[in-house]
Amino acid sequence: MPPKIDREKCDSCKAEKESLCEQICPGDLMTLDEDKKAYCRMPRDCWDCMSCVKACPKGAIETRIPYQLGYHVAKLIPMMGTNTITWTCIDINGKVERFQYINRGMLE
Amino acid sequence: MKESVIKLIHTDTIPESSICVQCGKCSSGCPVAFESEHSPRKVIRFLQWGCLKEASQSPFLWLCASCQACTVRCPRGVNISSIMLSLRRIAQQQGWVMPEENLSYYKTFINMIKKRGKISELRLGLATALHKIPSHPIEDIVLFFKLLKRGKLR
Amino acid sequence: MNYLYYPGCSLKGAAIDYDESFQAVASSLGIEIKEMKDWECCGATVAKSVDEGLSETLPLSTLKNAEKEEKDLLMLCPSCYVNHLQVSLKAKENETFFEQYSFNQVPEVKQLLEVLAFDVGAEEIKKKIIKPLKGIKVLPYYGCLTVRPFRLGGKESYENPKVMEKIIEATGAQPVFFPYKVDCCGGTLLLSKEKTALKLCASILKQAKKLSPDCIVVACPLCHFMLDAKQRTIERELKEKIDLPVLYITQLLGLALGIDYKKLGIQRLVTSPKRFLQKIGV
Amino acid sequence: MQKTVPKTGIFIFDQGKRLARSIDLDAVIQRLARIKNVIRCEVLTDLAAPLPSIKEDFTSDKFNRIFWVGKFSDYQKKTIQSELSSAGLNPYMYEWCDLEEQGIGTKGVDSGIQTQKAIILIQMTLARTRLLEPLEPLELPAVDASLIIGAGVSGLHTATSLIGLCKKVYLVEKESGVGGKVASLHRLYPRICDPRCGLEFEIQKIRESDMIEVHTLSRVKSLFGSPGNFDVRIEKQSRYVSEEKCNACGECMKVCPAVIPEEQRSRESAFINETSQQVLNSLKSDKKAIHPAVPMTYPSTFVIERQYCPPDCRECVKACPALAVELEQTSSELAFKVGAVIITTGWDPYQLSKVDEYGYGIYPNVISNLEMERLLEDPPVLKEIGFIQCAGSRDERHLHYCSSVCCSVSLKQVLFLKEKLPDALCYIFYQDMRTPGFDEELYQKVKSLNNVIFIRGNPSTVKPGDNGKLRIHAEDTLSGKEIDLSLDLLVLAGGMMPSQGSFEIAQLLNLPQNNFGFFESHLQCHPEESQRTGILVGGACRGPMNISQSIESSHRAAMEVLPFLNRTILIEPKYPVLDLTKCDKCKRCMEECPFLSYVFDENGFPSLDLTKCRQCGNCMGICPLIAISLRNNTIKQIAAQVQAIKPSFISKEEPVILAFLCENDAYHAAQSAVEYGLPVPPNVFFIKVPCAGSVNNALVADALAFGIDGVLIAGCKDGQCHYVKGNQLVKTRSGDLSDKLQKMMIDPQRVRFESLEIRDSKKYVELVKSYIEELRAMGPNPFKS
Repeated sequence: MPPKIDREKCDSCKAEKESLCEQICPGDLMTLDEDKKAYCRMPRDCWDCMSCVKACPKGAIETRIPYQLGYHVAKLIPMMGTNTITWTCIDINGKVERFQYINRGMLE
Repeated sequence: MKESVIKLIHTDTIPESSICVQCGKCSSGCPVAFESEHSPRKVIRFLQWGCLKEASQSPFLWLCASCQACTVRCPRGVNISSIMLSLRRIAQQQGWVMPEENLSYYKTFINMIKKRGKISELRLGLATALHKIPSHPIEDIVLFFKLLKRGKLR
Repeated sequence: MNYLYYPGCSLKGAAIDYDESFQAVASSLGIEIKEMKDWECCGATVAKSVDEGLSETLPLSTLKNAEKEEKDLLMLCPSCYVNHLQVSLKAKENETFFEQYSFNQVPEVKQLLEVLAFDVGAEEIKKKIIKPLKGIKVLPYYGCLTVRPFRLGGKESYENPKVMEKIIEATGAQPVFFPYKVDCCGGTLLLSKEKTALKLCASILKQAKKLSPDCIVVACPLCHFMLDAKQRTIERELKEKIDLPVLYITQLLGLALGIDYKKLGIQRLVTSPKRFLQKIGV
Repeated sequence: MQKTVPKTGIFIFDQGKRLARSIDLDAVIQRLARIKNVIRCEVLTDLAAPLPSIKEDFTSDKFNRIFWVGKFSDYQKKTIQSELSSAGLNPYMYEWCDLEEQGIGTKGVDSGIQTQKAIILIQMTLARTRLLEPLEPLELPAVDASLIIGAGVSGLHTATSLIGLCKKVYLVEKESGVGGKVASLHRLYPRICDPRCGLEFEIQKIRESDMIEVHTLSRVKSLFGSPGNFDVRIEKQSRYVSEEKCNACGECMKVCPAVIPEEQRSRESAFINETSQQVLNSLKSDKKAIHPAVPMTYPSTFVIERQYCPPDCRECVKACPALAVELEQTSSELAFKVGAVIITTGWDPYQLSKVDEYGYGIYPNVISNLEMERLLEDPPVLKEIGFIQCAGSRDERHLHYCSSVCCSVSLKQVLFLKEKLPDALCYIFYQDMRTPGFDEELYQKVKSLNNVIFIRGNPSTVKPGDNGKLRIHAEDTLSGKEIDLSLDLLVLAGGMMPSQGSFEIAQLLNLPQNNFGFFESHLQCHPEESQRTGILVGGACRGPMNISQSIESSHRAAMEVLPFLNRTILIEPKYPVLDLTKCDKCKRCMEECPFLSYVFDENGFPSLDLTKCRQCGNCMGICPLIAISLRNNTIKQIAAQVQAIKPSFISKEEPVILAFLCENDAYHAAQSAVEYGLPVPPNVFFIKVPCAGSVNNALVADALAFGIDGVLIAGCKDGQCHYVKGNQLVKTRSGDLSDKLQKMMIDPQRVRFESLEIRDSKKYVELVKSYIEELRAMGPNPFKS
């Protein structure tokens, strides 16, 4: 399932060079449309690595979880700190679980 | 004046009156301001004090020809012309129209639109002339026949 | 240039000559018009003074009609023009209003002078002049609502509009600079405050007389009624002879385009244009 | 690179044993002594005695950084710093932590909690201390010349004050002579003296100096480079008269057949009468195509306006005894280097023909106040004269602002007119007479004159009257009475707008202008600084002002330019550094830098122009890859500080707040809250930042991840930020984060931005208290383990 982009929020990383999601996507799937808003050009090829979600400085990208794992309400949201990453998992019943990791690599 | 401050009835234009700086440009350019003791500036001043009733009772309201000279020249951009129109409506709604004002023309006009969708100048003229004798009746009768002859009244 | 022509109450009443001369001029200038059949009064200033709702619904029906026809609206009477333009602007700017009356494309509202000067153009008019009005001094009088508050779609100045002058020059006549050209004639007050109305009109006629033009030209039926039909009454008030023929801009244009004066409704003028017609040789 | 082991000495300075009363200092010391690489850790009650031993320990390399805890007076800090730097300690190897300003010692708080909080606070700063590195200021070479654009009254004064300081000046002016608008005025108030006298005084200094190059008929064509080293290129139009040869004898003017026609002003011929004809004649200039420099005759060389020359005319060439006329001259270009630029492009009069209700351009006897200055030199006989103030100023449809000088100018004109025509009757139509300061004296003087009538009310239109007079109809708003006047002359007090040159320069240099076109600056604190470092703005190009204000402003600009003219520019080592290995070229730092300090380098990476940077850290705040750090305040240091907070120090239900406070105002509000003894709750920790805009979202995310319940970012109010818009930038960013929190099913209010002014200490305390209440209601941060 492709990432969902909040077009209001997306500022195409100022559209000068490639946007951050474009740069980070391992499958080279993200690109900008004519309104300079990011979108996933081959939704089927997206394997939900969530790199773009983590990279987006505006918090404009959200992952839709594949239906085999959960539908509708279910969400998986990362939040990046300087050397932390937190995960918020919401299951189909709206039950929330959260994890926090220290990720030393970022600041070194 | 302060005692008479009453709650403003909110309309689109009246809050604008607070930005008026009372420069008097509206009154200076108003073609009818000096026909009455109130100029548009004074009417706006009443509104700034919140004296809606005094403003609505001003004889100036019914003199205003809606020529918009005040509106387009106002340095603050106050839509004076439409404030006057709002005040006319408020005066009627609240029953503040002074007895000396003769609004028969307005009533006839509205009734005619509601009945026929259009205005007949002939009927309108006759109806108002019946309420109030014109100042030059003889000329007006001559004019009436001239217009009839020229096919201008129907 | 294809317009939906909204005549309005005056044009079918006391200003029938404006209507006639416009239709004649339009066809010879190549302005295509379709006259509206079931039109309603715009409400003038009266509806606005009594019932705000009514003052909006009246122009709305015309606008919706024009939208159906997919044409721009053409108005001759400045009062109708202002009322319609006001509502059309509201529809353009106010989204809820736009949706409330399910507009798709709000039609443009134009006044005759705007069409003549900007859509047709003075140059184009000049090419079609058959009978140039050489040596004629014409005094243009705009009145209030032609330029206020909309300045003919923002293309003109409030205080010193020049469209009529351009058209007059195109006919070969000489326009006279009239400092009182945008002052109010008092027409709207004629039936409610007659004395005031006559005073206003008198001052304009008096100033116009000082410049001794051959005729006055107007674009508003109400101004015309005041200056032309009421001229006799005003002469009485002023105790002064005025005797200035007052023509509609279309009538002047029609004469220069070589249209028969009867087709232009000139015979319907109250103040006799005889001397003026002689001067131009009609 | 060899890593130095961060060996720290911690000294808790407890003057008068104030700390010992509220916290258990022994416990603190015990806790700190256990930490690795804390070499020495002790409580001092006096500074003078232990300082030598501290110095001794440092010189014997026992520790290489010192962390001071406690409250120090400015004097004490200075003593410590000078003592230790004499021993060789780099000034950036200290850290200070004032426990009291963070709320330690507040009455009514449990001493156990206070001790715990003190330990955390010390650990926070210690984490930061470990990452300290010795820093040295940079000295960049700079040119000690400056460029002044515009040689009006402001430009001349700036120039003379700079040459007085022996700084080289290039003065560029587009007209053929210096002097600007002021030179065309007739008299100046308040002394009613001739402006040329004062200008001549400055020009004389320029004549005598060899520190200045004046380039007239010139325009700046390009300006590149950075403060301290700008490359300027100017274009010099040809003068057609040689500056070397011309001695201004005037022979050429006698033979020149071409008179420069007057500026086209359509006047309706119908309205010309005797008086108005006289008015028109007085305004006429009979300038020939070859003429002395205008407005002032410096340089003394004549100039030819070739567009007015008749074809093939060579009369002046023949007549010139010095052979100075060179009709074949062409324009030339000139390049030089300057350290800084001062813009003094001044103002233009507002086009009065736009205020068309007053018939300017139609009636010959309606004139502008500038024309009145010319008319005053030799006024025709006039009986009734009207002045309309605010013609185009303070008007929604024209200039929205008060042009600030027109009232005094009209008063001055009346005063002078009455001197020449004592019987004239003057009417002044005004909205408000604005005569600030000593101009009131002028007002009173005019008030006391006979036959000067002040009418509070704006006329609406001007109509022609009999015999070419003007008819004015107005309401005297004070009496409510109608006034009908017939005037011989009407003077419109037109307003001031930015000059055409200002717009050209703004475009050339990418200088921000305000809504009206005047150069944007922080009007209050740094009025002469534009938003581009090294480019200053002086005089009326900054806003409407009178002549003395312009002169003040230009001298101030000359003062502010001095740091750029020292041959070296000193850069404090607090500037941001970009880690190119992380940078993704997203360009956000370039976009958001309020001073356009970043440019692309040859590889497309942003590179910082150190001289333009004002070290606010907004780039550090925006960088999504946390690749930018201020050198003395790295993102790593702040992250370490955040991580050191243990939210469990207080009972589990109590929320813990981390506040990022802007050091310009919010920090002082918090600090003085403690000084005034306001009850600051113990739940809050704050970190001082150079600008609220330097707070990166990643730091906020960190704080939430470590279980801090609420993050408060406090900065300036809109429009008050010293770095233009740092507060707005962080507001948008924390708004984005709030939205994200909402998606994560966390209360978005856990991040919030608030505006605090420097004296808002009560508000700060209220804010913290109410935030604590809110957070209590939200329950603990779900990441709190």
